[in-house]
Amino acid sequence: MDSDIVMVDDKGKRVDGREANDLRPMKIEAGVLPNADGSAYLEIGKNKVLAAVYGPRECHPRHLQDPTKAIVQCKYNMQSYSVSDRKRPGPDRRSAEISKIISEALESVILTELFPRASIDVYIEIMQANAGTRCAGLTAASVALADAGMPMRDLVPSVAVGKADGKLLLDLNKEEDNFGEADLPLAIIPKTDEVVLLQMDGHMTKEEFDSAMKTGVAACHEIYEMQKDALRRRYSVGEEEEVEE
Amino acid sequence: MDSDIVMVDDKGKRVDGREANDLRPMKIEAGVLPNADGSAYLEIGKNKVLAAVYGPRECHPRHLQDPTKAIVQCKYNMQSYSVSDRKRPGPDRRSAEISKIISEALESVILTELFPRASIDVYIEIMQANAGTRCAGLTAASVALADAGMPMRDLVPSVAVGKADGKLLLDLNKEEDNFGEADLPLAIIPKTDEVVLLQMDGHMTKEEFDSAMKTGVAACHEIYEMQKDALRRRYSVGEEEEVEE
Amino acid sequence: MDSDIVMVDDKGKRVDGREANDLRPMKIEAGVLPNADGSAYLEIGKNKVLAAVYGPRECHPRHLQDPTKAIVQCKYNMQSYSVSDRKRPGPDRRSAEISKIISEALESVILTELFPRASIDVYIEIMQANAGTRCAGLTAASVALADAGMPMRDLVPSVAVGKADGKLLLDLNKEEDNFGEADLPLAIIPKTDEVVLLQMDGHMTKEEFDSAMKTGVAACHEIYEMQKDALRRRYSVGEEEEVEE
Amino acid sequence: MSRSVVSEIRRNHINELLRKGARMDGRGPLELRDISVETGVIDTAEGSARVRYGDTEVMAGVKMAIGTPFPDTPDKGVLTTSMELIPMAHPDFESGPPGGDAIELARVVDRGIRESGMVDVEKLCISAGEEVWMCFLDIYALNYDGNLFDAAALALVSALKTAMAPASNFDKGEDFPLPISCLPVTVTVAKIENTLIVDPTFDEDMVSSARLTVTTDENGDIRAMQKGKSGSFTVDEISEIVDLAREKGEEIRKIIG
Amino acid sequence: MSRSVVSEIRRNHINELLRKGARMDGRGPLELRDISVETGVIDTAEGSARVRYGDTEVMAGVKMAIGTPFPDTPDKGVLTTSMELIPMAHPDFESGPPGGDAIELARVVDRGIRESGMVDVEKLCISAGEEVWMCFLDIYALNYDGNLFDAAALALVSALKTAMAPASNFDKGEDFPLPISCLPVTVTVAKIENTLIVDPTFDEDMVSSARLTVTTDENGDIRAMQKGKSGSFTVDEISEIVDLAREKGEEIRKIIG
Amino acid sequence: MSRSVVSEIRRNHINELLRKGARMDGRGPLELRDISVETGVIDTAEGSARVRYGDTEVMAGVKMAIGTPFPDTPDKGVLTTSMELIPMAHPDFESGPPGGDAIELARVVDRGIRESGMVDVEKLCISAGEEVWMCFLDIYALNYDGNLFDAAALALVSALKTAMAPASNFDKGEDFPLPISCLPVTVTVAKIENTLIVDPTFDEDMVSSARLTVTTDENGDIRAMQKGKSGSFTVDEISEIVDLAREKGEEIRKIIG
Repeated sequence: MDSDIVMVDDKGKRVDGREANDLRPMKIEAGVLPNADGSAYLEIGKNKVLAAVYGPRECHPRHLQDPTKAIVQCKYNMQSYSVSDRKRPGPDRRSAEISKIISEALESVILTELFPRASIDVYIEIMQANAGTRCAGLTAASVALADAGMPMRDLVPSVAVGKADGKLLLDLNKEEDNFGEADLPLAIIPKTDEVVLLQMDGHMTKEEFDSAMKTGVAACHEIYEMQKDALRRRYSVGEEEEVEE
Repeated sequence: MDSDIVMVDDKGKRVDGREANDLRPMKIEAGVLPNADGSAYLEIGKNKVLAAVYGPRECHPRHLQDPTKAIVQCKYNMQSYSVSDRKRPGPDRRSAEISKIISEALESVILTELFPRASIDVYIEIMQANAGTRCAGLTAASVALADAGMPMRDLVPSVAVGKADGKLLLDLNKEEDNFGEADLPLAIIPKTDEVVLLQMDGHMTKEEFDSAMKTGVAACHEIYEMQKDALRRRYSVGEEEEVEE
Repeated sequence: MDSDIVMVDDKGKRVDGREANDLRPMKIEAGVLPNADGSAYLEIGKNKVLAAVYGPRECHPRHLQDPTKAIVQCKYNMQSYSVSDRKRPGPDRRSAEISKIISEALESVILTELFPRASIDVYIEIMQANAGTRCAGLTAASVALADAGMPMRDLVPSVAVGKADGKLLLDLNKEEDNFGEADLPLAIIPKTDEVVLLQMDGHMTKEEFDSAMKTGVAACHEIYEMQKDALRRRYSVGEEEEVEE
Repeated sequence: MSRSVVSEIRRNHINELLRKGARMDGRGPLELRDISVETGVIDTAEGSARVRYGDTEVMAGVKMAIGTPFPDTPDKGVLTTSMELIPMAHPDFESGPPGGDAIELARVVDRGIRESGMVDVEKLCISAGEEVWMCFLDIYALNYDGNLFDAAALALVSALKTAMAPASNFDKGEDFPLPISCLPVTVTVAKIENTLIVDPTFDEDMVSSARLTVTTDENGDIRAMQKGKSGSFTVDEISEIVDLAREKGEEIRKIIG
Repeated sequence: MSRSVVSEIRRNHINELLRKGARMDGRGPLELRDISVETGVIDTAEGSARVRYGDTEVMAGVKMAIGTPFPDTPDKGVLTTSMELIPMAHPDFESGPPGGDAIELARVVDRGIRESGMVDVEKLCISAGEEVWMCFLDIYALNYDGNLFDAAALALVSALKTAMAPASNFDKGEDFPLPISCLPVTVTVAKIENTLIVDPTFDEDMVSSARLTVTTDENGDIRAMQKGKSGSFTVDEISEIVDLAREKGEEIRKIIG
Repeated sequence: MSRSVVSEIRRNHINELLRKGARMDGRGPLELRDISVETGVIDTAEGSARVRYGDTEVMAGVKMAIGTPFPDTPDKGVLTTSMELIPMAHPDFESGPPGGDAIELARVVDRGIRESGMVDVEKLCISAGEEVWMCFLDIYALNYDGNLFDAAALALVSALKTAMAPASNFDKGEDFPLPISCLPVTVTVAKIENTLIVDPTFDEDMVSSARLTVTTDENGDIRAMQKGKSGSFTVDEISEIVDLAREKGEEIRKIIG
């Protein structure tokens, strides 16, 4: 909000050298944890995120069971040292809300009706946070689900579009977010471009919003390619291993 | 306790103009909430109280079920803005105790043996508080039970008798209560004058106590008439509605 | 740590007049609480401890049941007034840990396989604390178990060996503990000298440690005699009572 | 809100009606229920409002006190929003700590107020870094028949709009109206099969696959959004919903003046 | 206390005996059990007492520290009462946060102390608005065989009566006895069928329909009352119980001097 | 960790192998798994480490801030250790407050750091009685295959050893390395039938009857111990385990330099 702070310079470069519609550097690795049925590690900019999947397995507590389908229970957790001011360990209201909307987004692609009464448990741990953790967590979680062999309609790439200095900027980093005027996290099903997660905070005109949606959907497709790459690498490793035996 | 403060003037008038044995102005309306099986809204002086009844319905948690009768579970709750210093939302020890004694008082009149294993849930919300909320809540709750068609031996009117300035005063308001020397909330079954709720805090001689009981029981009968009026109005509205159809 | 403070004087006497390997005065009484299936009261120095046993009885919550044996659930609790600065009532992390290691030590002697699915509940209340409460609690608890007629391989005497002023001292009192350099609580099965509880905090060389173990085991045998005495007295009282009838 | 299941028959009935452009309570898909707003209903609150959307009924109260600001915003007053889904309001609501639904509701309503900048929190600073006004915004659902998002937001906005800071009680000069800079209004649209409906009832909410809640201001700008449930929207549907939220928001804004 | 059910046979036995004016433990209806009071049993407490009413056994301890007074009573010390129904005391008591019964007990015992003005809290002010004595009154039920109200109250009164404020530990002059202005005593009467009995045991409590707990002072004045359970009393029965409480209270007061 | 039961077949297999001096993963009884230590993995932490013992994987992070010391140690910094057994790490771990196992783990790891005097807390005093450094030592189990005690302790020691106090952020001069006075290393030995094994896996831990965790320093002195599980050790076995802990501790200390 402070007009002295410049988020985009004369040449259209952002504080970290990106253009307006550039994603931060991103890295995804599938199958990183031995115990989980599926897992993924993701870095985007300075975010470091682990996702793990257990299930389908018996649903506890039992009164949550749905006789017609599996329920998807995501727990998003920020580790205490992941932010500059230490976060008290344990759940809080923010993580409860994020867990809920990520659960809903994942439920939209999992073929839950194949597993009546079961629970599909998704754990997202934010080890280092730098704006955009809910999107990073969801992107990682859908890779972990695929790694677990979960029957799914598609993966779910996710990213936020922000507004700072009056300009729409893709995938805000922490510094941009702190001085930003709006943030719009979204997630899509790439095969159909359906939107399965959408939030907005701040101030946008209708025109800005429509433009931000377009940018976000396009970026989700970029991320989708990286998700598929990670799974391909994981799969080929699996192949090699099998060959080795 | 401060002798400069006068609670009853030379002519026997109290700070709000009442005589010693006057109730505050009171208003009861039955059937005010669409979802509940029964409900009532009550104002007495500056108190504003809602009561709602759900049940008889399945009792959760199951280990509380009684195979011989329904249990009565009342939750008394003060809304955060109902008092001058904001109350933290949620239960506290005071509301736990009040919930318990109101549950017991209501259990004395409900024919609980007709509904083995069930729960009859009574919710009392204090929206604005000005002394006497437990009595107001209980008075409203028994109207809500009747509105729900609950089989009952009788209604349960309730009121407190206080002592201030060395005098017995019916139905203390907040100002009187703050400087009062004793408070005696009670509730009765009007048909038999049995006492089903009784507490006392402060300092009373035996003579004062006997006199306070007499005043309280008489006032409960006054309240009883208003309870029945409210139900009659509710019933006749129901009649009219049926006619209109 | 402060070198001016002397814990052992020229003649080898400690602040309360004991020699290095002396226990504090100890008193055990079995069968002190009417409701519990077994109970014991123990004083050692200024510690005052009650232990009670309920069970074998149905295990709640049910998911803790073990189909092959009883589980032993100990709750160690410090009463609020038992220490110089009042302790907040209720469980804390320290008592959770102590409860766990005492449960494990008792499980080592109880013939739990005789009572599949059951729970054996042991409650230890520290009424007055003066260093060594976990050992005092465990010593009392095993007497309470015997008082309850629980089938056991043996009793479990327990004591701590400390280090203060650079010297190994048996059964530190509070004053010694505050300035001590190490503390080593242990518990044994006297018939076999097996160690079933062992902790150490502080700083000990291997030689000190071996010597401390020897002292501790010997002291446990002393305590064992007092445990058996308490049970003998309890038993003979029972006999007399039966005769009287 | 998890225990309720709408019967298959009712679900089919809702769907069939909607295919003909009709709803169970006689409304068209894009019609709001009757909305009523009463303010100043609680004497002990600095501001209060009781709002009804059909059978959905909500109370909001504003309490103010003086406290110390957060270290990172030393010159700003503090807003704290809570929302209680008390068991009085619906047979599915249970006593106990707020669940996921109540937390989401409170956070979405809170963001609608906070991110819109409705309350000018800088004017609630008494002495920077030392004393600021704390505003406790507490919402209680009294009867739940769907669309608590919009009813709760409207109740809170109405309570804030009419609130008087109790400065004289704290020896801080005369009481003054809360500094209000805009009137954000929240509109929720649900999707049932491929039809969009505004202001869903409880049964409609149960049957719907997805929900989008949009808060807009007087200029028709967007101040907050929240998509809910496991269904999806197309990008076009979302754009359409935003337009609907602006239009209906204007309609509702007239009610609260 | 909810799990226990007294068998039908025992219930009938208690009822039949009472119709003949007798009780299972040989007492008459209006007779107290043997009461014992030991004080000064805990060195780490400023005051303590262990009280037995037959097989019911209770410990109370008083701890004191210096703290800041509540803003609305700047010149008064602070009393805080807690009561723990530890699982040691009865097979039905469970670990965990205090339930409704424990909360009611603690609050009734607390009111018996607080409303009677037993402790002269104004004498516990060190410096008005700044420093006062905080008194933590903690009660533990060690063995429960009915009538915890009276045993807990008597334990606490005994502990308070013998407590010494540890002023020297806090550099506030010499230790001094807690300022005590009266000796409230609590008596509980239960109703079984139409008979009133004092000091009910656990089984009697289970069988009774209603309970009235009355705290009186040396003058026979009433200082606190609490009716419990879902049965009822007539106005005459209540008057009779108050008289009983005054009479038995005098008897008990002699025990603690 | 209560739900898992190792099948009878696997239990027998583990036992039979051990009688021949072998283990399921090919190790000898007194052999450690491959240990890896990465430090400086979290930018937002003052110090951090990711440690693997075979498939057991643990993260530790150190965060520092300035606060007021405890009244009884006015000239000492404050260490606070937490350990979370997050449900990601193992199918038996559940969300919610830490259970007995997590509490024991955190307390044992904490004592291994605290009682060894590894961190020179007196050097973390800024102004006696007023300002000291607070160190939050937080440990997360990411994947659990036994022996969290040793992995957690090593992660924490490694994080502390490489931590830089963020003094410049707080205007307290230049950043400085945490003052470290020794390198305590923790070694856990389990007993299966009558064989002692170091660094047990999850399955081995399930099958073992007793566990002894020993923390030693560079001099081979003992700094902390904790026996676990309901089995027992002879005095000779304990002495042998202490020697093992000293020997293996030296081996591990080389890894972290």
